[in-house]
Amino acid sequence: MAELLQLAALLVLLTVAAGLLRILRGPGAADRVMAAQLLGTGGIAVLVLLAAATATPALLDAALTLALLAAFAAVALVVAAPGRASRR
Amino acid sequence: MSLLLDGFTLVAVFAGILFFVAGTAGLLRFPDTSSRLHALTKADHLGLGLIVLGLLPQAGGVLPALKLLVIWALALLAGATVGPLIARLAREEDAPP
Amino acid sequence: MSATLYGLLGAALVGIGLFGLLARPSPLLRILAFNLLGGGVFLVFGAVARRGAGAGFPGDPVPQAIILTGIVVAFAATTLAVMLLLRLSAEGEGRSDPP
Amino acid sequence: MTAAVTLAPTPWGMLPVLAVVLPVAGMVAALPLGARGAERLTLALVPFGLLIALGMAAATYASGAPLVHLLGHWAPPLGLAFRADGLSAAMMLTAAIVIGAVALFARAGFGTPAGAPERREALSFWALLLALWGGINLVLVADDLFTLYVALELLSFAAVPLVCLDGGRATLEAALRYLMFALLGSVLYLLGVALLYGAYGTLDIVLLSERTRAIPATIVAVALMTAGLLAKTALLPLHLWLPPAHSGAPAAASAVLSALVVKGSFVLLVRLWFGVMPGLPVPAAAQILAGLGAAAIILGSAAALAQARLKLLVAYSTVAQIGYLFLMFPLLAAALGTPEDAARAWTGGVLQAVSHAFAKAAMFLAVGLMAKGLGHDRIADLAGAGRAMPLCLLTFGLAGLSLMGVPPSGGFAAKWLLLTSAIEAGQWWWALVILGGGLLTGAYVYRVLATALTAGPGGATGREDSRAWIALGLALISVALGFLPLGAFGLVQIGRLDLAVGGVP
Amino acid sequence: MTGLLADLAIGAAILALAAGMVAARSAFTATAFFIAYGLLLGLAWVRLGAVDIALTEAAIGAGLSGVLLLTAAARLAARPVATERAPGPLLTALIALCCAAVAVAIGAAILSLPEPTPSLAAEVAANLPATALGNPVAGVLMSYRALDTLLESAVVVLAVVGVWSLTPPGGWGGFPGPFHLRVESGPLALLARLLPPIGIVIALHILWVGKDAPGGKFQAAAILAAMWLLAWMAGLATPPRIASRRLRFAVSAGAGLFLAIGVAGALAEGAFLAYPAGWTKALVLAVEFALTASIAVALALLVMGPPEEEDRA
Repeated sequence: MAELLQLAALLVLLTVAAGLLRILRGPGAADRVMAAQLLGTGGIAVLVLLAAATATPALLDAALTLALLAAFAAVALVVAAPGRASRR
Repeated sequence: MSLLLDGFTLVAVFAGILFFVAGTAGLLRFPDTSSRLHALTKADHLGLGLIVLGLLPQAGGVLPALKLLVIWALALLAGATVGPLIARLAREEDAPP
Repeated sequence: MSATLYGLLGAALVGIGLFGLLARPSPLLRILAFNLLGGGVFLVFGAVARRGAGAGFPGDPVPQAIILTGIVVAFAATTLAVMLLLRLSAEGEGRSDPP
Repeated sequence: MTAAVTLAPTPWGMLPVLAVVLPVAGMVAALPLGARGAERLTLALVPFGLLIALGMAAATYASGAPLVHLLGHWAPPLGLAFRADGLSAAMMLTAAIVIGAVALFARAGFGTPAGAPERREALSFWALLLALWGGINLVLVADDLFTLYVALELLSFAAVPLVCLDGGRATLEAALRYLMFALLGSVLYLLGVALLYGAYGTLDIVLLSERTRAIPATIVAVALMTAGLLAKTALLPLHLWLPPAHSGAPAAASAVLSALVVKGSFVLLVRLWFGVMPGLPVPAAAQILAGLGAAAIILGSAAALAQARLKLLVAYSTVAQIGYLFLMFPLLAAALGTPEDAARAWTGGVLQAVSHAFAKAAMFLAVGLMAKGLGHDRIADLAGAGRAMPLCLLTFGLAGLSLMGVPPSGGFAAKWLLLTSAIEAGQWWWALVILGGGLLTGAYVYRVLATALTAGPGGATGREDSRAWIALGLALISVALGFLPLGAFGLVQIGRLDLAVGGVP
Repeated sequence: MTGLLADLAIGAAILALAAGMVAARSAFTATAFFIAYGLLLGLAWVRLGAVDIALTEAAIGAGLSGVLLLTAAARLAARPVATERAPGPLLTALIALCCAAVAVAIGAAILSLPEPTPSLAAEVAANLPATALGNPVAGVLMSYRALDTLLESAVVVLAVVGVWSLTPPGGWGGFPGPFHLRVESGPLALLARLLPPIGIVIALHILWVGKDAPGGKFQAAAILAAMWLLAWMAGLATPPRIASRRLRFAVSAGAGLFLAIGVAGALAEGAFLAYPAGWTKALVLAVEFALTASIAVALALLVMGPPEEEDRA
């Protein structure tokens, strides 16, 4: 079971790492934001899976922090995104 | 019983991974930003949701299970906040003034 | 094994960050490069900590604690640099003439 | 193995702790106290700081051994220790006197009268001055390489905002450039710290001095740390940040920046080379360092001579005087086997650091008063300033004597010791550099004095600012150091780690 | 096997992001890279067995730094700063060569580190009971190297002083940072109302478990700061003016209490920062709580920045 969950974590990791290509390629800000968001969710998924696979409850706290701060960063992104700031 | 739960976990987790794969493929392959956005949001939310669902039986307690649910809820909230922004950014980029 | 890998990654990040700091002209990109550089240094330290795993700990806790302190100090440094930069941008409304 | 080096707590070990805790606590309290409270707190702390530094010097001298305190009773390598040797005591006394003088000087510019609203510059200045004092004291007594990193950051975070206290565009640019250099320096230093920990499992300088060997990790680590510290000390060619920063800051701030802040990273560099790795063969690297120092002396002095503005002249003079500090490295490395020669080079380097601190603080304060009195600091238009501000000019001249190395002055004693060490070590070329640097220094000091002493419109009329006496006092100390019997400098030899490990023939 | 693959994937992704960040043309793009980089660095810390650091990286590295740099990029896009001249191609190549040499030297140094690696893990473990803490990292931070933690809290206070010293003319004493309009509806408003209560609970949880498990004051403080910033950015919470005595006291209280306890140890036990016998646990907890509050306030103030030009009383 633990091995399978670790494998699952690896698969998620590889998937979102592939999604990084979109960050690198862009072309626009929207695509980069999307890829960053996918990476955030993927990171959370990896942590959650690892927490179960390695029986490390602390990783769940790390996932919780990550989720919280991802939501926070999302707000900052909305507030700071290009196009909005220039109106001030 | 435990075997059944383990089976449930695996099915849900790997189904979640499928959504992640589909989302990433969409992000990489779809031609324009708005269709990429559609692919992403579904994958994102359902993928993590299924994984969380699958892990619930493995959580080993009420508190960890609650944490898992909060994690999913937070990810949903973040996605819902950024979604309109991405759509707006995409519109602005597709149709420059 | 993974400790060495991340140590080498840290070394590479130091090289990349150093390049960004020295070769990129934009101040904000330089601040970002400083953060890259800092991340590389912390990774090297983290690799050292991992190599020192023992007594039931997954890593040597002393360098781990040092990294925690270092991250907070580096963050304070980043804010100071960013605020200095923002103040400079507010100051130079019109023309900016380098001395 | 080496019985000379121990890390057992000593009776007066609480003094170095107090020396760090008082200013740091003052800085923390400054925020809620407000500008007026912070000002009064700083002035109240000055006598205590002086007493502590004097006490440390006396206790170190009397016992002939460094003062040690184990924080929280935890001994290194697990815990942290404070270790104050003779070098610490001498530099701390210097810092206390300079900070005290600057605090008195700054009351006029950064004071807050009772009932007046708090000003930005006032609160910032006093809090930053306290932080800077705590940082420098910490650099002097900390025995752990990571604690020293935090101390360096404390120094940088205090020094950078001081540079742009006037809020002008040029000083903001200077401050940002300074900060980037400082951050690069500390991050390289930290990288070296990581490698040293990986190689030896401790960051305590005394423990490291017994463990270090010439393996690749040590060499890379020390190279990185040296590069980082050189950026902070502003040794040529990493000096680019210094002239705009030190000349743009308010006079009181420039004085502490030039006198103390660059010395902090220098002391750490000395500890690294002759404490952390006393036995390593480094003559070639030491020659390179001194070569950069020599280039700094010649090019810095020449640049000072070419400046049109007085404050920039003084700042470039700092670039040059920093160069002298690095002549100590090859001389000490060459003399490691012969205690007497090593002691001479060591004393020369330390005395250069101390006498330059007093001379340069005096010079910056005097120049600041002149710029304020005249309304400008253009050297070409100084004519008449000698009549209007004789005290300031006298200060500038006396400090200049010490910088040139004219007897009798602290600067002379320092440069004489370095010169004789160079000849003793067969490295006569450094002696030529010292003499040439002295001539160039004389030229730029003479240029200012000659212009100011000609008759002219002057700028200011009426009585000279009474703060000139403070600057004059510092200049006199710098000169008076030359009258001290050489035996008094036995203090700075106490606790040298290179003696304990590498210096025994 | 899965471990090695994961390490390789994380490492390759981090490298790609770092290269992209340095090569990026716009600051916004570079910052997007930076946030992704911070996330992956968090995973790297997990792989290195440092969950404490992973938590901190997630909170400070990706979260607070990301937000700080994003807003800075947006404000700089509106008012650019003169950049220095970029080095020419030859000089750039030379710099690249030197940087590569530095990286190779560091890599070689890492590969040459001695085996077995010297480590203090055993000593930390042996003395942990005396610290009254179960988390070894917290033991190092609060006991063995308490001085570093104390000094770091002072550095954070100093950084606030430094940032405030950058207040433009006429702004002194006013509200920190730019003004944010109150957001009444939409997902942003919802998030800004929903998240802070959840965040505070999570922060307290992480602070509390930090005694015995990964977590503790820095992580909790960063989360609390983020929550305050969130409410601030949505216009729901106005921070006090920087002239406020209470605000300033809040910034200084943690370091002040730690200093006081350190001095008490010097008086009672004869060593600075020695906790008087029998009081260790209570004092450590008191310091942790006070530091969390102070650091949270300070971190938020650092991200907000100094007051702006006009005072909007």
